[in-house]
Amino acid sequence: MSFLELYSLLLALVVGIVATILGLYGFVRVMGSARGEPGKDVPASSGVLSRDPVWGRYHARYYGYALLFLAFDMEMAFMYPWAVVYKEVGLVALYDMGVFLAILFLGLLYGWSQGALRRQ
Amino acid sequence: MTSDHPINTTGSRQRQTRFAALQKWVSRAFARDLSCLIVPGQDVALAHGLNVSATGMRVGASPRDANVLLIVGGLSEKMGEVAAVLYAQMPRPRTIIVLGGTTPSSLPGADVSAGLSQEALADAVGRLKRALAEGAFATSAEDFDASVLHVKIEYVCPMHPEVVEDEPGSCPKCGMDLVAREAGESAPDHDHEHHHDEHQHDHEHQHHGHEHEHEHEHCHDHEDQSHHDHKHHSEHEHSGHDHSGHEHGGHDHGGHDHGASGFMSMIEVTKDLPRSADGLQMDWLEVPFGPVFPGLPGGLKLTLTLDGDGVTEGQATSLVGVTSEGENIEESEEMDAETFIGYLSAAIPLAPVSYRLLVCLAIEQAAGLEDDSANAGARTGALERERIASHLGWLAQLGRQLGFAWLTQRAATLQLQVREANRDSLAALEPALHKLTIRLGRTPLLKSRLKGVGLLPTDSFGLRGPVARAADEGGDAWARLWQRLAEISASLDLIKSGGEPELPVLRDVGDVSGTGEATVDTPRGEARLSLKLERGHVKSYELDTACSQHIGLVPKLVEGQELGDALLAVGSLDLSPWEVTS
Amino acid sequence: MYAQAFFVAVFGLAAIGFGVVVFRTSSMMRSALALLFSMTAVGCLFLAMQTEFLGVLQIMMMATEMSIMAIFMVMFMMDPGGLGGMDMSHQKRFSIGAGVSAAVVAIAVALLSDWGPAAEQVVDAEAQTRALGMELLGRSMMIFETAGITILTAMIAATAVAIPVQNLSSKDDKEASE
Amino acid sequence: MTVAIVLLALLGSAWLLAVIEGWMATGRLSPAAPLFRGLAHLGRESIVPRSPDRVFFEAAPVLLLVVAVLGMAVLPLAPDLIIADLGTGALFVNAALAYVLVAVIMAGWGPDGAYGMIGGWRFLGQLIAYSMLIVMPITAVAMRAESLVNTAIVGSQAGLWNIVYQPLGFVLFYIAAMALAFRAPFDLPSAEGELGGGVDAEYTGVRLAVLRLARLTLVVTLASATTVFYLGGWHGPLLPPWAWSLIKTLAVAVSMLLVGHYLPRIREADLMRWCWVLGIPLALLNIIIVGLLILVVP
Repeated sequence: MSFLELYSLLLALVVGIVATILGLYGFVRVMGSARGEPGKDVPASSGVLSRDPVWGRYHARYYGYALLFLAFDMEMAFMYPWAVVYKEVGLVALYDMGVFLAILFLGLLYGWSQGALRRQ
Repeated sequence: MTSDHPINTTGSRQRQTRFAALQKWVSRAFARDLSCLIVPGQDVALAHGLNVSATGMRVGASPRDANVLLIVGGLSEKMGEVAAVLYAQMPRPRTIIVLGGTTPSSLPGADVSAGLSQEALADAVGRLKRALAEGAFATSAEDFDASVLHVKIEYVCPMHPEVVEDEPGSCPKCGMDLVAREAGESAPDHDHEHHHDEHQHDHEHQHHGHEHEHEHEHCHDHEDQSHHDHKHHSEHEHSGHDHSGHEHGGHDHGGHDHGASGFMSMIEVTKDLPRSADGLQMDWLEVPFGPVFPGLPGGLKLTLTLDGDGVTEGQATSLVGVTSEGENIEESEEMDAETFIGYLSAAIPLAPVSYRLLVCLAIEQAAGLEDDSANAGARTGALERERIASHLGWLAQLGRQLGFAWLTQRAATLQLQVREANRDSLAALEPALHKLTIRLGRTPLLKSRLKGVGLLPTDSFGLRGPVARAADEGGDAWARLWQRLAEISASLDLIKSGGEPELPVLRDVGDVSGTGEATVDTPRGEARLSLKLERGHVKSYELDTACSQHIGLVPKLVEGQELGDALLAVGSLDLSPWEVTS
Repeated sequence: MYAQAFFVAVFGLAAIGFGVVVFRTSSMMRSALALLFSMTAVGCLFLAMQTEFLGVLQIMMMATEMSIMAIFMVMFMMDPGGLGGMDMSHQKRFSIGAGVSAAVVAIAVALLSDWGPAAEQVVDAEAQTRALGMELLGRSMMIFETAGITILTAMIAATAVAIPVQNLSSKDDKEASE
Repeated sequence: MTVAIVLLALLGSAWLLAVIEGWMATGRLSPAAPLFRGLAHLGRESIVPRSPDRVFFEAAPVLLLVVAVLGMAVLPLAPDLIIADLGTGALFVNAALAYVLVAVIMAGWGPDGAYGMIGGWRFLGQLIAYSMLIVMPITAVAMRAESLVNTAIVGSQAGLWNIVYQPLGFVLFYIAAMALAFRAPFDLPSAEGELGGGVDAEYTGVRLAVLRLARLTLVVTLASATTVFYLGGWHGPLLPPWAWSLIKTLAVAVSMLLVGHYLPRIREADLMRWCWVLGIPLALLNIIIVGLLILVVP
């Protein structure tokens, strides 16, 4: 199978799953829909009816990690092609990636020393 | 005993004609897949000796995940309202089982009601299954409604909080569309609001960076707004904005074009807000945890103000507390000694034996009876047995909070066995309890989860019981765990050397008068009761419990903690909301 | 061939469509995730053009990076849920002008460049990845290492800007006591 | 045909996991219970919270199921029993599973409830912790196989499974996979005791059925990935290849479920700190060790 056919197969799989689920929803709907009753549609919060919206500015305490993570994630773009040819290229590849990872590790150490690796 | 109503559960389906065969199968599936939400809580069900999972029901975490509302014992009015909210949020078909009480007026009639025992529960579940398999798709069901579910809709301007209209429209000040908001009676209790002001006050002291103007705004705002408006901080943002922002076109995102230079400045907009430890200002959110929450004892309502997943302030209230004082009781009801014992021990389902003993001792002292050495062993035995059961109940609760399913199951099984065990069977259980302790010591992650969490401030006072005894050993959740485990084995030793545990029975006191005072070291700490007896009737009493003291520690314990740590800190106190006197 | 062109068009339009949603919604979350799915569509576009490694990498990295962007938007933008229906755009005339001129330039470049003859045969994905690896370790090694330095700079800059200067010793004490 | 077999295997494994889950919760091994539960979910009301982000709320369970199945689609059960043997299969698994995060955030944000929203953002933090521990060990696997093709990765383990060749990588990947599946002890986003169900909390009826199926499928997919990357995939004596794949996958999946039963939930702060301060250096060390092994041992 050519690769384009594989991609179409995966796409068909996605469409198939979504269609199955929608079919299931439709079937359930034919059997009857939810009754609209007071209080039912308020998000459950352990017996207290709290209707106030919660969509506010959320304080994520891990933003120090998040910033370092962005950089590490970027590095993966290079890691995979490197890994595939590593055995073929040999020692040069190890040096090369060694330097690259050492540079990244330096960044990690800097972040650590500055207190980025903790709950803010 | 039997159901007075047809299964009122159901009726989410209008079309009965189609798919009748499938509906039959689905109805059978309903009967095979019962998931219950226990009101007031799983801890109470266990303390009553109910083994819910033995009946084949799962225990749901939230009303969404449940189809049986299992009410254990009588409910206070507040808890009745809570039950109504939970019931309203359950997806149909939904059912109600009431064990050993009457159905709260806020709920529709129970589908099945039965006594408060394991056999009755099993029988009730059996009946419920049959009813569900037959009548799950009945069309006769009516919409459920309760006063607690109703709110008034009002329309406010997002920019001008003072603009509140009854009908939709646009703001007279800026022309923006008004946003619908529900004003009114959502929270069932009003107690905490007084504290709330104090807390905000505290808060202002911590943040010296605030300008004076801000403080003024804050108070003003708070009075103006509905007390239930939990997002007061964000409102605040707007009012602060309103105050200074009109000159700066950049602040107004009301749909105007700001021109090329009008960047909005977050620094400007948020400068008056309270800051977190890292100097960022976010919207704070007031979130209720409890009264019916898997991670906390049933009936305890913990309200946390969250800044992200960090707690900035919080406090606990009890919806089921016992009254601490009784004056001139006999005017309203006849309260002879036995009735009073029954009343108090029923009011505290998590430690009924301890309070029974407490009342017995107090009345006997009031009657001037000497200490009874013949019964002392039996009474101590019963008290210590309850201590073991109660600590096991706490371990099960800890397991629920930590998602530590093995601990929950093991501790709950042991608690059910210990509850009414005699001396020999307790001795037989000793290896199992010992093994549980060893196992907990070896569980990875447990120490890192508990160590350093719920650290009590050094100047804490009013500590009692295991919490006080663990305060010397580090004063954190880890120390409390080991304190309770140590108490379990100490209690076992006491029972082995003492007498056969027997439920304390009041000795014959006759129609005496007098005052008496007694102290009992309940599983959660010393409880004191002083009462006045008049011709054999309890005229007045005053009760002082450990949990009333401990609940005051909550604000300090949760402040500045991560959400999970804060809940764990509260859980580690082993607060019994029933023993919080009001 | 036509099917390929069809899917290139579909994913291209999807990318633009999600891109439009980014600016047409007042909810920061919708905006951020619309950008995410726009990027995903670009990744699918790469797949349709048979550059598998690039496509899958795009699909993978954008999911996490855009989600992190979402949390920063929720942290720092007013009313991230879009409940007030506020218009969060500003400098409209300037940005419309910049957008239109950038689009014109991009289209002009696309139309006017000499793209050479269309590739008849594409090497399979495995060979592509391998070729990319050889390129990284050969001719483009300096680019590769420079990228490392760039990432390091970004890490240091981000940390220095975002992490508040605190009394580290007191924090350490706190951690030690835990 | 292949598609049908793989999907059936997936459904069957999810069913088995549901049975085991039920056994852990109630102590009873009831093979019919998951089926009844699913059927009952179809009959129940599926409540949509008022004024939520309806798109997010509806999309989340569907997206979760789709990505779990897509991840499985590129993992081989036998040399020719694989839906799509992509040239970048190992990377594709990563890419598909990255959308678990998107689905969870959507599920958390959608209903406009505090518990769910906190759960969703908690999972983002969790991803930041575990993600590198998925990606870096896979790199080491690809180094040995000299390929990102999943069948080639299994092929490279014919003589010696990767669990022996790079045990450090296996441990890191296994832990990270559990965190990705957000099951106990990593169930921070859907914690019952802390968030009353968190991101799962607002789903009822048929939507809950889809969500639960998706979460179980996710565990199977991750177990299958562990099998392919570390446990030698279909390799094994006597039994046919697909049987070995299935046995290993189910064993890993069940072990993931069981581990959570005996452990308390991890602290969010601990998880992030350990992953970054300990996990990432160990993952880099793993890459270097594997790199040296490849050069030294021919």
